[in-house]
Amino acid sequence: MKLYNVKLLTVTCEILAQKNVIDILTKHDITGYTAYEVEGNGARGLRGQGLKNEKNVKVEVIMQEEKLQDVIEEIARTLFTNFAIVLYVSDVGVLRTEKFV
Amino acid sequence: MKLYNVKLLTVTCEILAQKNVIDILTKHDITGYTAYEVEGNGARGLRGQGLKNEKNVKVEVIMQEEKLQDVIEEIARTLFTNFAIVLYVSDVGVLRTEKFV
Amino acid sequence: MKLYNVKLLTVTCEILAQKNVIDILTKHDITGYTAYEVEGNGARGLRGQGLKNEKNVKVEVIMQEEKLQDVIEEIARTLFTNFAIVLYVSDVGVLRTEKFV
Amino acid sequence: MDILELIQSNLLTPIVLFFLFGIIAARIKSDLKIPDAISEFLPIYLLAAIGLHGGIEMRNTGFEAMFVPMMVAIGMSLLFTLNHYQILRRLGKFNLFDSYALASTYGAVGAVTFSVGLSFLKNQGVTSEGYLAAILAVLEPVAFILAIFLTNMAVSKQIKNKKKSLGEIDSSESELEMGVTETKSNLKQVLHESITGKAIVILLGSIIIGYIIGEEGFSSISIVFDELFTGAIVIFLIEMGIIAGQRLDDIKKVGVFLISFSIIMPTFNGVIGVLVATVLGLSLGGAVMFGLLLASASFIAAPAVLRHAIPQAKPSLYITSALGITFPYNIIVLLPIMFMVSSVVHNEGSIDLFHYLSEGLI
Amino acid sequence: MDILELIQSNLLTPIVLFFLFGIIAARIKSDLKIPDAISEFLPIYLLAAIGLHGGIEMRNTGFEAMFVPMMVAIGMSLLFTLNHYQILRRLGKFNLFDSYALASTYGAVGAVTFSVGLSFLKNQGVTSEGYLAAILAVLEPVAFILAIFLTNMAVSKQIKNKKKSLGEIDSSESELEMGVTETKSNLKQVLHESITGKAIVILLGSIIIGYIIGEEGFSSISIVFDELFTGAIVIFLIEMGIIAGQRLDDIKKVGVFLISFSIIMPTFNGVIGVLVATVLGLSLGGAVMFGLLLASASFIAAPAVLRHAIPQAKPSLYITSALGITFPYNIIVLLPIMFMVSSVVHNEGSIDLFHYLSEGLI
Amino acid sequence: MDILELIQSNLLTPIVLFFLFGIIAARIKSDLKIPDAISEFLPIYLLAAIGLHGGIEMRNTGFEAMFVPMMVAIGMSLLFTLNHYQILRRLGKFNLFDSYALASTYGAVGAVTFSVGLSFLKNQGVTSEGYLAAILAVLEPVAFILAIFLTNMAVSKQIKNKKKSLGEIDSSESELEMGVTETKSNLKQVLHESITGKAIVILLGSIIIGYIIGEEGFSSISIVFDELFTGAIVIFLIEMGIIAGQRLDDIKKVGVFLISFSIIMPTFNGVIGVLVATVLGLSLGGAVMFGLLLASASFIAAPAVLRHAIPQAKPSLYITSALGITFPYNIIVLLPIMFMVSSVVHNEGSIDLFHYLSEGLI
Ligand SMILES: Nc1ncnc2c1ncn2[C@@H]1O[C@H](COP(=O)(O)O)[C@@H](O)[C@H]1O
Ligand SMILES: Nc1ncnc2c1ncn2[C@@H]1O[C@H](COP(=O)(O)O)[C@@H](O)[C@H]1O
Ligand SMILES: Nc1ncnc2c1ncn2[C@@H]1O[C@H](COP(=O)(O)O)[C@@H](O)[C@H]1O
Ligand code: NA
Ligand code: NA
Ligand code: NA
Repeated sequence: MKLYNVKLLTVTCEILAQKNVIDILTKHDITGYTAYEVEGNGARGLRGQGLKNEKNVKVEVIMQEEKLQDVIEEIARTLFTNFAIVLYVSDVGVLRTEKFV
Repeated sequence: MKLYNVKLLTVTCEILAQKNVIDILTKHDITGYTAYEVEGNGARGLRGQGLKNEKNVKVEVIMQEEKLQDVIEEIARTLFTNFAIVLYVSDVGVLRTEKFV
Repeated sequence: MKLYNVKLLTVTCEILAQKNVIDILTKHDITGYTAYEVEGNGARGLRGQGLKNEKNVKVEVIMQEEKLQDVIEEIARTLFTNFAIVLYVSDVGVLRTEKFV
Repeated sequence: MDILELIQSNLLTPIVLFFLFGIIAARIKSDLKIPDAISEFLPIYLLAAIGLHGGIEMRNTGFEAMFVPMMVAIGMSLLFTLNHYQILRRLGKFNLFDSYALASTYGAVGAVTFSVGLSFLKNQGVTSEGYLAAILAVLEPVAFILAIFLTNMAVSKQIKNKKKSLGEIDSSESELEMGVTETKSNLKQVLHESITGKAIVILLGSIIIGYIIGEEGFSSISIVFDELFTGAIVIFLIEMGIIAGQRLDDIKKVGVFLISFSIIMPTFNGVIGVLVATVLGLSLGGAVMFGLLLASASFIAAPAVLRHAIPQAKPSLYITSALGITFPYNIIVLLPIMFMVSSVVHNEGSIDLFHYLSEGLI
Repeated sequence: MDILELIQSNLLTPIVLFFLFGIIAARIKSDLKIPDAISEFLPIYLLAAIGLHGGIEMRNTGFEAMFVPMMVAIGMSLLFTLNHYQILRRLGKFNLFDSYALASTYGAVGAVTFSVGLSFLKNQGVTSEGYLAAILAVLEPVAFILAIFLTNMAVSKQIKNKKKSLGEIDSSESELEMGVTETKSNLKQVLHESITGKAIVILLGSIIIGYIIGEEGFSSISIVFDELFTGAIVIFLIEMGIIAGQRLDDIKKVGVFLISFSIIMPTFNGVIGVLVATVLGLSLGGAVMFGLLLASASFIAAPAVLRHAIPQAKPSLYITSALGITFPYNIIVLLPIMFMVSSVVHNEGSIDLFHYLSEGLI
Repeated sequence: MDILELIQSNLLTPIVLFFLFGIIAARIKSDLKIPDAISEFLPIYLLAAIGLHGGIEMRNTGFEAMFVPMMVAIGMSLLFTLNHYQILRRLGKFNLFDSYALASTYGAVGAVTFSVGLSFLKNQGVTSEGYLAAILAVLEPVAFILAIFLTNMAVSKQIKNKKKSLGEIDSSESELEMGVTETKSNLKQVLHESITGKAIVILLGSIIIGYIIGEEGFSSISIVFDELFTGAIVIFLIEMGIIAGQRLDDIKKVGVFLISFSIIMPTFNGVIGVLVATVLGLSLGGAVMFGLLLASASFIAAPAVLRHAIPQAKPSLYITSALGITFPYNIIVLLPIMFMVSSVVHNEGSIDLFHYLSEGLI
């Protein structure tokens, strides 16, 4: 079966920024995503112990390359300054491109 | 240390399909995998709130390229129609290929 | 926005080896990482049911290619023999390389 | 107290109010949520408590009395499942898979509904036969097994017919055989899953343990497994309310037919259940619980079984109707109705029943 | 009993001891931790218990008595928030965002502190007015809404000034308008989030349910929602102690000014609160709880609201000071102080107050 | 009541029955599971309850009486650990690492076993000395520290021998020194981990808090930390049963020698413990608990300590034997045996002991 090249965007950020990330996706007509709680360490210190609001979340989005630039640009512009956040992009192959706009 | 190229298959699906996915792996003599609960949104709507059975799971499998086609073919054929499921493949490097059949 | 190539190291290991992995990272001046509990199956059998200490954890580290070899060499040397552990490396693109030493 | 008063007084109990509260919390999109670990633990706890209680009762009363009601319950559950199927398939025009899935969801029983019923009776100062917990356990898989068996029969038949009409093509044949084999292993797997499913296992286990330890052995744990019971239901029903509330939007999608089915069918099954139980000699409270068993629909066990057994059926249909419509209806409206019916038939004999019923109900 | 004795006897209660124990466990880097699911569930449980209790009380006493104290509390919360802002911005030289975030964190209320207060009173054999739970619910969002409103006003003004000084550049203009629009939607969203936030929803819901069911309806769940209350606080405070202990290192970073603010401000607000409540006619215990509402800072709700509303503010400042300094100070030292003050003004009238106070405090 | 009757009556308590139930649930591959958060919380809760109880007792009785039994317990724990090692290494032919790991697993203590023991005594209407909780806390790390120390000594010696036999090669030398240094830091780290491990921390903390608050301070939380105790053990033992059941297959792999060791060794250690405790003047129940401390093996703390300290040892060996064999044996069979022995030596003096024992045991 043929695998089609698409992009996987992964955003690791503080849990209270999850809504912001998903709002940005929605704005770009991307509805599919997968999310889960994680803990971690970074420039804003150890996160994930203690209060729920102080945890991190990973949001993963499979999307077409076309939309990628706009989405990461908006995330970078609106969230990088004030939130604990890390973002990376990788190449993946999928079977049904029509599922990922 | 040399890194050998293998494939990482990631299946995100409803939790009740996890058994089916792992059964398919077992059938192809693949025993190693990693799994964890996630939530998400897709064609079958928001998943992960509410009852445990309505959550998603991610199953990740490192495997040799040879087996990949058969495995994804069987997953696609038996599970794509009736289950909330997404599958993607990426390239990764490992140290001990003998661990991943 | 330009994406810079860096490496993503993923270590899946028994939860009691997490400290060892992070100590190795710290030793190589890498402080950023993301971690979360998972379950799985491998050479050391099914892990993740039962007692907390018998679970697995995934540790993900974005880092520059230069440090990668030293880090995986030390993990392999000190942990491969005695612990349930799997490690793989993939290529990802990030916006801010300065965050990942 | 007439039926409306009884419904009203039931409406104002903590259990029902916190359930409604959960629905409202979900509707105003609050982030209120009982953490998963708690809401996964509570049904296990409730079933253990029900089982222990039932087992202790059975030790006092013996379990010979249980067999006739149990057999009747199994028979009625099978009959009702078949009846549901006919109604859903013929009148509701649902496809074969959805029809069987829904039929068995309503033929099966709801353990949470059962817990609420026990609390309701406690509140009314009425007891019920302990062996009903055993009937709850036995009834769990019955409807599923029937539905799965019939679905697989129907699928096999379809495949055979297709095969005939296409002529005997070799490659197709092997595929067909594979299909039938899969079906068989399917049923076997589902049987195993039903019987080893956590609900049945904890329920049966606790019944047996309750039977062994009796009142005396229970005393050291009665504070946890008896006194905390109602409070635990309240906490669980907050979460059930939230989940039901999140599903309210989906109710539009299930259609008017299924909505009506989700209200009329339990009423019918439940009232018949109360009457039959009365004839069998169960007590006032016992008849209510017997009726509730038949009226209730399964919404925790159903998806676990049906997603594997009939994956073609849409879970949004059976979960939404069972949890979003039937469960609230059962605990708020039908429980008092059945209590009223049972009171009537227990006090006045069955002669005036239908006369009285029509008065009480309308 | 003089104030030091009271502080000492308060120090030796299970609640305070287990909190201190949590701090020590964190300091010696123990891996002790109450699992997340439990520590997320406990505040919901505590608020439900507080609400039910308050609602039942209000059913007994009516709620007319509530309005004046509630209005006064709202007014004081707003006034105090403005006061905090001036102090933080002018004396503390914090930037606009941190000033407003901190101002509202201390203007808002802490539900956990409230729970501990109720237990403290129980321990002293003193009751308080049930409607204080309702004031707790209403007070939750007030300070945040004010701070967010003022922050947005200030940001708009800054932007307008910038715009003026730069002349009317087109591209910049559209950006500005976007900024203002975002700000508005921001406020709207925060309003919604505040009001549908889980704390308020469960608290208000439980008050209403408590009001409806009364003592009688409560009896079946009183073991869970009343008798387990203090034990549940103890377990929750172990975790709060651990989290506070993990933050002790950060205290150095918040600076001497904020440390002093985190102790002096609650003392001032709290004592004023006790006095005002006494004038308003609240009971000895009621005045303490009223003071505690004003003295307490929010550390569970605050981050959830402020990270969205004023993302530019540093959470390390407001969480650390509220949880790491003010909370321990409030439950260990200020609570007994306010109790002493309230005892004095309730027994001896307000004439000797300041004389007595100065004796008692110093 | 003779010993078989006592075993039988112990077998029919809720704690043991639910443990067996958990084993069965796992064997029939049920998906029953107590959610992680609950089963991680319960040991913390149990230890807090044990500690509080012990601390309160010690306040009543003073803690001078504690020192001799504690010193004796430490001494016996060390002696037994050495003894285990000799048996495992010489007779069992296990390698050095597995021998030390197993030796210390059985030299250490099991807090869950201790909880069950307390419940068992309660059931028999017998009390035990409060300071045994303190001995439990102190005994936790003792065996581990010894085993780790000895392992590291042995490894160093091996390395030195190797070095000698190879001659002094420079590169190899630095590696060796590194090895020794690592070993030292290893021991230091393990010491820290042992002492700050959650079990010891919560246990010691609760003992101290119990000592401070006494009966009176405890009353407000006694419903949570006393009355719920047995019910909480029951819930925890369901999960322990499930985990033990999942490990039953592994028992074949551990071999006949280790299976016998897992039964004979605790019996020997436990009975000696009862006798020594009796000589030291402990009460009937206290002697049973003292014996249980020495008989029990650690299965929650052990992996956490040993995976870091002796990573070369196979956890499948020490977890399987401690949890899968010794724990069930201890709570089902050995506890009644030790109770019988203690009853005998407390009532009849030690003269008839061996005669009586041989009658009772065979
Ligand atoms: N180098 C890294 N590799 C993997 N995850 C990281 C890395 N740096 C940061 N993170 C994750 O991103 C979160 C936010 O990072 P930061 O904004 O740097 O505090 C951290 O809490 C980690 O979960
Ligand atoms: N575009 C996407 N990116 C990442 N995950 C997705 C995407 N679409 C779907 N998923 C995940 O796959 C699950 C099943 O998808 P679906 O079958 O489309 O409902 C969803 O619940 C998500 O967790
Ligand atoms: N082929 C695989 N693909 C993905 N994860 C694996 C694979 N093999 C092992 N793992 C994970 O790595 C852990 C340790 O593996 P092992 O050391 O082989 O027991 C397992 O428990 C799994 O979570
Ligand atoms: Na039914
Ligand atoms: Na305040
Ligand atoms: Na021992």
